Amino acid sequence: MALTPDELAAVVARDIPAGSYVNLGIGQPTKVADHLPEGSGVVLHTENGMLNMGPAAQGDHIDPDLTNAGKVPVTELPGASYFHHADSFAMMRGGHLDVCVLGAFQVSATGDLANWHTGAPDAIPAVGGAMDLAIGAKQTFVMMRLFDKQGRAKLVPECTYPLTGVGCVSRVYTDVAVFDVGPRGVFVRETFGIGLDELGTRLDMPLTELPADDDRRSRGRRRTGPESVVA
Amino acid sequence: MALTPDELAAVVARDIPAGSYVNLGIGQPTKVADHLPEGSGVVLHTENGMLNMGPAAQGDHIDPDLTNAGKVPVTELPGASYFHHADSFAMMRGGHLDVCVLGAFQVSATGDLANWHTGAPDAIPAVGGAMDLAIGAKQTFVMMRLFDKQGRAKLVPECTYPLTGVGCVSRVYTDVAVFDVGPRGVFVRETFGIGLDELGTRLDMPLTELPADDDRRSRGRRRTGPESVVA
Amino acid sequence: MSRARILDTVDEAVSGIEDGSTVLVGGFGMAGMPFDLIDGLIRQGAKDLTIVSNNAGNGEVGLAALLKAGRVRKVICSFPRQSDSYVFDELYRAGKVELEVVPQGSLAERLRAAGAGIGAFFCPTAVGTPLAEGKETRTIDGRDYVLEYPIKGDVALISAHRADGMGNLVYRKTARNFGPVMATAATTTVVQVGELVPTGDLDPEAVVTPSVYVDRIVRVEARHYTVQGAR
Amino acid sequence: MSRARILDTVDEAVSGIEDGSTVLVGGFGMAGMPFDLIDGLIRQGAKDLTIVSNNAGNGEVGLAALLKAGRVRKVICSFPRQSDSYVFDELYRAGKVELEVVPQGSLAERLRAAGAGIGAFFCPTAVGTPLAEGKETRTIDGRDYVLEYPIKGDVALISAHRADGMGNLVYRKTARNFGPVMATAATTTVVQVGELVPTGDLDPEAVVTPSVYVDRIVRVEARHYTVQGAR
Repeated sequence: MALTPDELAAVVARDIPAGSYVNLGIGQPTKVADHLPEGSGVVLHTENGMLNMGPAAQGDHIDPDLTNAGKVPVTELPGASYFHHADSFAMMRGGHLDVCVLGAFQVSATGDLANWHTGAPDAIPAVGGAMDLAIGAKQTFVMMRLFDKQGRAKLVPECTYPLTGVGCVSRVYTDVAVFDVGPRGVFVRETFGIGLDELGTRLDMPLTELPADDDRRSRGRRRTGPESVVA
Repeated sequence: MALTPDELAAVVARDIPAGSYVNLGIGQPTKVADHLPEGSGVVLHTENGMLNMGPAAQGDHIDPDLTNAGKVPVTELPGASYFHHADSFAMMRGGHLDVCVLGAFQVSATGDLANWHTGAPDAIPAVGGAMDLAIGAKQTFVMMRLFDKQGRAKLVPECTYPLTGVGCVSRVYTDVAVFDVGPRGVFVRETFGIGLDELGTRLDMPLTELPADDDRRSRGRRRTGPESVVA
Repeated sequence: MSRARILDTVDEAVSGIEDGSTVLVGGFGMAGMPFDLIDGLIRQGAKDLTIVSNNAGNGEVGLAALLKAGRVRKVICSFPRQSDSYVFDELYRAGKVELEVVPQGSLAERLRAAGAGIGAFFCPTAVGTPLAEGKETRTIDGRDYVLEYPIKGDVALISAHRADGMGNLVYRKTARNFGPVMATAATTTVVQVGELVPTGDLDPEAVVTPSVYVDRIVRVEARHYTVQGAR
Repeated sequence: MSRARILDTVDEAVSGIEDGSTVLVGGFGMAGMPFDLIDGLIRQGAKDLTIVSNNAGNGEVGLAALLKAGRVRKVICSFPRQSDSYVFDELYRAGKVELEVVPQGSLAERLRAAGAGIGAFFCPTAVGTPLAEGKETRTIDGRDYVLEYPIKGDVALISAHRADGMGNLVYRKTARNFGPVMATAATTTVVQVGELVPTGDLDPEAVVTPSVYVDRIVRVEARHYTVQGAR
């Protein structure tokens, strides 16, 4: 069975090593926070100037001076810190965050990301922090449905939408499969209710199944941070 | 009569506009602080990370964590702030300080500064913050004796010592005269016990006396800061 | 750059802003937006402005009101398109306002560079994307970069939590965002604060914007808004 | 980069530093010098080190002791020559240690660039001086700049005033100096602190080094020295 968005968020959360510093993009990726295990010690970064952000604020706890990157009121956890925008993006661009989880319109087999612009001629261009986030963290994960409403694959040999970053994505979490992408090609880490053959047919690219003992199962391409807690 | 070092410091202090942000170099320039008038509102920057530095610390007030750029224990005035080294030199390099007062081995007619290295082959090179300070402030003042112990002029057509900065000095305060230097040549602002003719003879360069009503008497070449309080 | 002046009214604080100025406007969405200064700028009447800010206004307050008043020639921002940015959207689609989209981190770093005296910098963000088109690129140590130039302002309008009598500033939570870098990047920095405290009452270790960067201060009553929908 | 670990002993804190490492050492003269970590490094035995620090040691403690122990191949600093830097002076004159002199502000900015993911930057400091020889230069908007590259460390050894359980740091007065930028510029940042407080006890608005930059922490008893004579 294909995963629901919540189930997918849980799969991503499972793969985030304990103690990681993580930026969760706007939209779907925000859900990952709800599935991080108690005591995981994962520290959330919001690029508008904060580390150790807590859950969304409710009721009387809403403070207009404390929001996340989506301008949603949030809370502060003990051990939080605030910093200005240049320092916040220096933290990101300098490679100090372990994982960034982003949504995507398309990801290419080599890890190119397209998630800021559909290229529609009447769209008002708006990039926000997407390009900084795409290339900044030690690992960039993408969370998306594998096929769009028309059934077209969003994991593609080459992106047709304008790029957000080149070769920046290391792993793609989708409702039907998890992939490692990069210069060596596309590896299937796990599937949800779909066979490798069917996947291969529907995706226009060569796929390799990762053997169960492959160290890529637990370590990402650019990981240099804390050890993974997943087997 | 030629000025004593203290008298010279008083002349420099007189020319620093009220409310200025000022960096005083190590050695002679440090004395300028003692001659700033009460209530001048001049704020001293020390490049090791502080604004509104107070006088040298004495006795029980000595704190090893609070020193000036010469590593001398100093004090903190109300309204002080601390910042790290990159921020401190950004403040300097970005042109936010009004005046920097430095010592010199040589200054050229066009405002080149040599104050970090005599070029002696056995000298251990050491620049500290000299090059950053030379080019950073809105105005760089030099304080020095006009002639060295051998009687050679230190205000020269062209520096023979290795440079600290190019065209960075706007005014030179010496024991016998005050000069404006720069692309338009050398102007004599005032003299102390020496005639313009004798100055002209001893300095190997053309000199122009600044007329009393010349606006360069109160405004420096690069001044864009607070209005001068000197007539 | 000069000694900060504390003014009684918003109108005094924004006086003298000239037509054609580049105005840096703090805030991330509504958090840290200097609403009172923008309202003052609308009354003041300067037109043909270039506005540098993270967003391009929400609803009909703040930047949106300035846009609606027809004073803005060009917007430089990272994310103009928000759920409630209809004022900008209409002007843009009607060809009545120019737009330069800059990745959020590059925007912050270009402002910092302006304040820190950096002439240009090689930045990894946006490499290989449409936002790098026409920009100089270079490979350094095996990584690709684009050359980014400083963004300087004639005026910065920012909001801070608290100022002391000298102009030292502290902010509140994620309302800090662009304020500290914009304060360094403008010729004249104007700050609206919620509270004025006597000089000496701010902890020198916790000052975020040192007084040297602040030119004008005005105290205003707090006005807060929240917004949802986009970064 | 990873979750900070609080260690019981200095020897654990400096374990694993490899021969040939580049070690960033905080401090400006004696203020902020991590004496205990340097003593630990001497015991630990790593040799052939490149040391990046503002100075090159005072008397026979701290960096001077490390130099005296013969562990240093090269020093990158702004001001090696001080009234009591005789250990360095002798090694240098005997050709036993290499020296790269960097202007103090360029040193700080190159460290910041390493931490902020900047590939290189055009800096106005040192233009036209011997320290710019061989460096790429460029005129931007009528001003001359030299191109400066990041300085990355394998390890940073710094001293802070107080840490919380997550690794957030605050400093004390001008002992802050290079600590915050060095913490961002090294693969592994090791901090000695005078005090450990529970997570949540530091004011999030006043944290200077956010926890993401800190890898190892050890509490030590305060040792203070003062020095006079040079920047």
